[in-house]
Amino acid sequence: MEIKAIMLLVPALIMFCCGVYGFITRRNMIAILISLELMLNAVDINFAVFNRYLWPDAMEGMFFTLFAIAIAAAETALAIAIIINLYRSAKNIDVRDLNKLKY
Amino acid sequence: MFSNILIWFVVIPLLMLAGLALCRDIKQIRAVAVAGSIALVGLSVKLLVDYLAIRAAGNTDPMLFTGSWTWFAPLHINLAIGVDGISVAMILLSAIIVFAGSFASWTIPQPKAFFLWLILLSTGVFGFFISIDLFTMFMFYEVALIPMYLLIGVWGSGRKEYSAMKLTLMLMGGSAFLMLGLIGIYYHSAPAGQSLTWNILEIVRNNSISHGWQCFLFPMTFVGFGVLGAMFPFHTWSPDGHASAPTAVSMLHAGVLMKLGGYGCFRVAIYLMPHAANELAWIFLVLTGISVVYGAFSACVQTDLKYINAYSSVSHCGLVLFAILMLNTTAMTGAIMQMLSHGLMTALFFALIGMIYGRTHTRDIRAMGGLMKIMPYLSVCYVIAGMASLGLPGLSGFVAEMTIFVGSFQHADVFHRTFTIVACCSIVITAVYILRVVGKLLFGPVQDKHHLELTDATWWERLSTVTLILCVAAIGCFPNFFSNLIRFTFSPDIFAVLGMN
Amino acid sequence: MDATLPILILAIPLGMFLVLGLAGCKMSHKLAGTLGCLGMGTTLVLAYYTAFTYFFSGSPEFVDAAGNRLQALIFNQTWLAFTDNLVIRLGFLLDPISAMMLVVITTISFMVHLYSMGYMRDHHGVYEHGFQRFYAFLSLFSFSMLGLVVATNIFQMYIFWELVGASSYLLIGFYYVKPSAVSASKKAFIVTRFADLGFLIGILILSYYTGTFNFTELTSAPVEGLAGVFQISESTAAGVKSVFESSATPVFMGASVLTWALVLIFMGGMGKSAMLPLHIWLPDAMEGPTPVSALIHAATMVVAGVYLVARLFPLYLMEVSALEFVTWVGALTALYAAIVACTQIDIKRVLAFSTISQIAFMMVSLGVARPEMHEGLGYMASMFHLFTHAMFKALLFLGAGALIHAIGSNDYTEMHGLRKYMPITHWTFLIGCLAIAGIIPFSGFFSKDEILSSCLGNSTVIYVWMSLVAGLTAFYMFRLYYLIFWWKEHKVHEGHHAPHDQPWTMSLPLIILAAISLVAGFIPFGKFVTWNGKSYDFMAHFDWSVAAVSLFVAVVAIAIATVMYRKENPLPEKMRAAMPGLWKWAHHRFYWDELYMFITHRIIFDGICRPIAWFDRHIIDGTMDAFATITNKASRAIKPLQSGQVQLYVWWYLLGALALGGITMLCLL
Amino acid sequence: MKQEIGLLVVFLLVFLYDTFMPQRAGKALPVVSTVLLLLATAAGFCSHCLGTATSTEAFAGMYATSPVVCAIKSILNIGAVIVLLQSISWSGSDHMAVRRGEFYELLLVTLFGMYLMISARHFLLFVIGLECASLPLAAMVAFDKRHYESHEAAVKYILTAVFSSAVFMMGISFVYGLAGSLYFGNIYAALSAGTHSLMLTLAVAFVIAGMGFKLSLVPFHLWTADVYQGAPTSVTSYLSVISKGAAAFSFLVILAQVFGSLYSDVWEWMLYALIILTITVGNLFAIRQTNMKRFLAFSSISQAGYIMLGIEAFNTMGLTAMMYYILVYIFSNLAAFGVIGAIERASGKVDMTDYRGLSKTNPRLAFSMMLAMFSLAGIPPFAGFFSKFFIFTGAINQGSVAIYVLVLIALINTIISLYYYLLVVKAMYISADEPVVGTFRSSISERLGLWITVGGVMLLGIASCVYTWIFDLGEISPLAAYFV
Repeated sequence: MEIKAIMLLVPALIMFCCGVYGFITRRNMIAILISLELMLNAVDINFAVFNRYLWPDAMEGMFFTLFAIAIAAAETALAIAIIINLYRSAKNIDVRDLNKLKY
Repeated sequence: MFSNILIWFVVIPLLMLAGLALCRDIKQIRAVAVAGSIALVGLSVKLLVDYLAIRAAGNTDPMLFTGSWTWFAPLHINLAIGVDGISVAMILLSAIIVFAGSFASWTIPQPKAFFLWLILLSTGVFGFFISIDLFTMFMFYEVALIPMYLLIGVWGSGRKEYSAMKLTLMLMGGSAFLMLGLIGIYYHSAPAGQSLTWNILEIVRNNSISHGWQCFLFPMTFVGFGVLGAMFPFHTWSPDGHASAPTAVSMLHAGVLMKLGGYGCFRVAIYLMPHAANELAWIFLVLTGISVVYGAFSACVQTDLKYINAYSSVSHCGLVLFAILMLNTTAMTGAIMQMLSHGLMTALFFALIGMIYGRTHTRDIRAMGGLMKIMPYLSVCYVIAGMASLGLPGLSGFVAEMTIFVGSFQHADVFHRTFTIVACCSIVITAVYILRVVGKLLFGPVQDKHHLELTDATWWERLSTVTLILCVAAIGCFPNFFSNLIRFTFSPDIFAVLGMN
Repeated sequence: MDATLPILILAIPLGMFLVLGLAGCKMSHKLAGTLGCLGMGTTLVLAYYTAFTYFFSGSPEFVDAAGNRLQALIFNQTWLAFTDNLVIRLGFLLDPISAMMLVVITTISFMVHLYSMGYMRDHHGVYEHGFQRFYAFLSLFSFSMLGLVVATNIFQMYIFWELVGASSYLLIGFYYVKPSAVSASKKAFIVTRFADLGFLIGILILSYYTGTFNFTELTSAPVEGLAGVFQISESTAAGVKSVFESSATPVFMGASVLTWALVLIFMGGMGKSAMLPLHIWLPDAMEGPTPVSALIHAATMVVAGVYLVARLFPLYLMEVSALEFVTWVGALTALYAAIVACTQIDIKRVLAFSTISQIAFMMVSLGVARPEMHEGLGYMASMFHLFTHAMFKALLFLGAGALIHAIGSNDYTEMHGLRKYMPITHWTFLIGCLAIAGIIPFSGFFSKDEILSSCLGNSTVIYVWMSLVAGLTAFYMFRLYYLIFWWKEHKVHEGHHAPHDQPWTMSLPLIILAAISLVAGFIPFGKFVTWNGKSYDFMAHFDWSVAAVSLFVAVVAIAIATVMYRKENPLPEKMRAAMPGLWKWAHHRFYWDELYMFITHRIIFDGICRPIAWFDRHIIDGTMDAFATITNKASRAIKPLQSGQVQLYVWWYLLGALALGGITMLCLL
Repeated sequence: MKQEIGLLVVFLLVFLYDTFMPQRAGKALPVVSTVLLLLATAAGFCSHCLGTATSTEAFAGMYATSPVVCAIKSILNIGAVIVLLQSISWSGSDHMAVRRGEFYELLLVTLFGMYLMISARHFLLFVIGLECASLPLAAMVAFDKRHYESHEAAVKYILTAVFSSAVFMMGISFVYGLAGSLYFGNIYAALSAGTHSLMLTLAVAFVIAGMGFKLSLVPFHLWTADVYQGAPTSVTSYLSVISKGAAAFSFLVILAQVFGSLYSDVWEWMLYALIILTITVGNLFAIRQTNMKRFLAFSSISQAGYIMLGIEAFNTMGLTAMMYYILVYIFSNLAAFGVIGAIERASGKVDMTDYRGLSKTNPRLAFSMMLAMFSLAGIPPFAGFFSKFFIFTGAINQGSVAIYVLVLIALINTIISLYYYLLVVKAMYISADEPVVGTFRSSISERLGLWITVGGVMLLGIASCVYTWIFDLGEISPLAAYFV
């Protein structure tokens, strides 16, 4: 069976949506970080697929994916650090308790 | 640049600002304020004399003393200045009121800051009157507005915070429309392919604002300036603002600042967009016609002296705009005369109210009475101001109103006639509320025994009021001088576009 | 004629006003009074000289070869130019009526100046507070009134018209501590202001169509060869009428525009001359010092309305309907005021209503005057009556002033039987009463008789009507006379001085005026004052039958008054009881004041002003405040957007991005 | 390229100084870094004056610079120097001792990221710049370890920022799929040739959302207020002016260079809606705020809406007006933050109610604050008036009726904004209550910073040479070739 671009793009989109859904519904910040990772990876898949199927002449998409992965890692590391900091200060990583700053 | 006399009208206030900043005690502050305002009066008299001399020599340019210095070259913004008879009259008026105002605030608390803002305000006013570049005009216009907020907020009385905010926001609301209108004018100021300009004279010369755009931009600018001119229904800042403002600020505001509105309506809205003015005048005639009687009727039942005067200003300033919209030489001359007259007599009124308030600590006419016996000087001045306001011949109100009525009556159609007659009715209503106040406040038995110990005017108060009364009487007794000064402006080519006289 | 003297006639009173007004408080009372009298005396001399020159010099600028009196513009200075044609000028127009008025005004004014020297101080000789101010105002009034009568154009007249109104306001309110005086002065000013609105609109209409304010261009034609000299000309007036008729809208609401203009101008006259229904201010104006009432509210200012109509008489002739309006307003007012005068108890009010009634006579007289009938006798009669009335009414008022000064009250019930105590006042007052009642040979007889003659020539109804009013006049004047000087013996209260005649400064004017009232009837007025300047002998138009009838009516009325009031008796009470309704209405002046009170307070103040003020505060200002409130409300309403929940933030973010894309997509589709 | 190198040199010097100098010398680090950055800024200006700021390319066209770009970077530099100057006292305090260096290093890195964003002509470089500019900021927001708010703000920032960059990159992936390249120029060419598919619309929306996040355009702004409030004041001021300014320029670059051909069809109307929303919602929220930092956050949101007017106009005049606006905005906002920072440091108060009677106790600070407020509100003769006037003039230059309506809405919003700016003035000058903050003397660096910003506020408008200089720069390159 030939694998068409759409067969990869739709799962990527679903993944992205799952990420969004996770971000919006999960309360634990770590879970939220995982959701974010899902979204970023969906983007990576997109790039790879577009490069492979639509524009195979150059490798721009692939390179972009590589960089995106690196950036995602940096983001996660930073986010984890901040969350840990928060945990030290508030003893809690429930995102819905982050409501001191509002209105 | 400094050889042009007009520049000095901005430079002197700026020097005063610098001088004030260096002052240490109240004596120095007074000295600076008095010296500066005398210099301004002297300068404006010199301007008047020079202007008349040049005109007498047969110069028929629309503007004299013109000068233009590039400022923001990419946007064609210049510091363009020039005056005609109207501006000269307005400058003279402003100088006199600044002078009187300085004396009226002789004993103000925190004098340094007060005078700083006051002079900044007058910088804006003078700058506005000498500008013929729309951008600088607008800039000075706003410079004149914002000090009001602090002047009222800090030195005011009563609900000063509310009033100051309301006044500022409503006036700025007007200037929001104005800004759009001015930018719109700029983009239609020259035929396609030529470089755009903000200069009023060039815009008139180019005459390139199409009819459709005029009909859009005219209401924008007219309403924008009209708010400051207390046009119904955008006048409600005026009663509250005046009621809360300190004496000199009320004087300057009613005496000069509100004139910016009328002047702008004429100089920008009508001068640049005569076709639209002709077509849309009726809308604003209805509004201003209403405000003439409406303000007067409202004044009849007020009990706060300043409210009475503020509503009276609504009525009188309504007459200014009303006359401007009549679009003929006589009525417009009357409008400018009315501006002069209203400026002087309202300043006088507010000065007196401030002085009375400073003594009795109330402005409620029900709580006062028989002041004529207690402070005869102030009371007599009040009667004179009242008589000027209700249009007694020999004082300024009469000549202005009559010029307006005669001019307005030159329109033969029923619409204009009706509104002219409605406006005429204001002379009766004005008499009602003026005499009501005079009767309650000055005549009759003394209401409050404590008032018996009050003193009459001090020398600086006398100086302030006498100056204004003399000017009111000068206009009232020799109107033709002022009328000719103003009228020349209208004769050449403004109405040529409309085929009017 | 050289312009110096006429200018001085105006300048001296004005100068006096300024001097006394500005420096008065620094002067002694006596000096101020003396200055005022001197100033007015000089003016009097100058005015007499001017009038004398006008009438008797025979100079070609004043009278032409045929003996017609001309109008001379002594000077005419531009004051304010509205347009090239519409120019307000301040000038000096000398013609029969203005010369006559100069005499009247300066005479009465001087008498009043003199009289006030005595009147404005109490029995101990202490001057009243504000004595200097009083003289300043008197000078201002004299200036204004003189300026009014010599006006060369209708706008100059309007200017001085306003000025006399203002000086009248100031003088009525002279006792400013008294609330009644304050409200009376206010009322006087506002009512006349309202009338002036009509005047102003009338001027605007007239000037719009004719393109001029000048009387000389409206009513007269220039005399050839003499600059500034004019002759009353019917053809000029006819030209004015044709201008109106050829305009785009010659008719407005059923009447010609010219009629409208004239009626509106007459409205100004109605206000100043206290014609029904704008008469209500005059009785109240008696709150002012009595000399003021004599000068302003009897002799000079209140006849300004008559003078105005006389001034524009040629134009009124063009529109007979306007003249008829004048006639009927006058007739109604005359009767009304006469009836009311019969029931008042304040002597000054009786005199005030009598003044209204007499001015109404003048109005009627003008209204019935027609050139084709007795050569326009009514016009001359009106001016004649104006002259004589000024004298005898001033006399009566000054007499009343003397009484009031002596008794300290306006109420005749506190007087009674004063004839023995105050003989000079008594005799001069009697002369005044006889004059106004129209008894031969006193001046009122002649002038009133001519009015009645011209009424008869016009319409019998008016004639009968006015004769009745003349009878009433005699009745109420003698009622007043008897009640003051007779009725019963005067009771001198313990501890009070017996009333006595006043010092010479007060008596002298009484005597002089009484003398004039005695002889003024013999002045051949037709020689001097006629509507078109053609002099005639009025005896030629004198109708002995009319004279006999009017004399009869007057005598009968006096007789009735004598029977009723000479001695204390119950007859007046019976009369009153016989017609309680009429008496009550008349006593309350037919409730005009209450009606006006209702209109001004209930309708204008409560019905218009207050709602407008409320509307302004709550609706207009409320709208402006509502913008602020709405903004605040909106601000609070969207507060939950910033909930502090990151997940919701992201939700909004996503929604925003999708909506942005989605809506654009839809638009592109 | 020179500016980037210069910045890197500064970064390295600071880094080395921080690493190898003894603890005592660490005290001088703030001054050292400020001076170094000042030198770099001066060098940038010198290159302008000498005419060496030319158009160059690097990395196979992924990077490009031009005089206009150099000018923009210089403008950002000036702002950054002032921020550093104002932060000297704060970072000099003891609790900062161990982390002082990190603050400056992070800040310089974000500035470098912004340079890349502005100069990028390829999405890869752009994303690197974007992340470079936003991730360290999260660390900076969390800098105030003693305060819980700082952590909360940082969490909110990092989570939303990552989410936003995910959406942004999703948008880029769509664009890549459609155009086949990540070079701006190539994408432009591909897009103007083809028809506008629905996917493209969504891609544009996602890209705008991503940039809107940086610029805090409504509805992508929700993080702004919380982060501004929670972050240390110096970071807030940096976020509100430099970060925003850089985002605005790079946004313009993307819209012009990538989606330029879609202007009238697609993003003109998106931006139109966003501007109205941004200005209005920002204003509406600002009315109710009492915390000064939060208040200025909403104020800066609505200011961003005005900045967008320059992009919406999409012409040379709009560009120059925008540059000028941002310059003035930097000065005005930093003046305000300078006062807030000084007062916070001296008394720990950041609430508007604490500013009551400030004019009596600290008249100069109050005066500076008032001028800043007036300038932000657009009151002449302060610079804000000119920048506002010019941005409206630039917008209307576009000429359509819709833009008139937009400007009118913006103008009406200026009234609301005037209201809340005046509230601050009212608190300081009019309130009759007893002053809360006592008289104190602010440090030299704070005063210097205020002198500079207040001077700028007063002179930038009246001295027309500034605007003229910017305009002349803009004139160099016609619209289609911005920044090339």
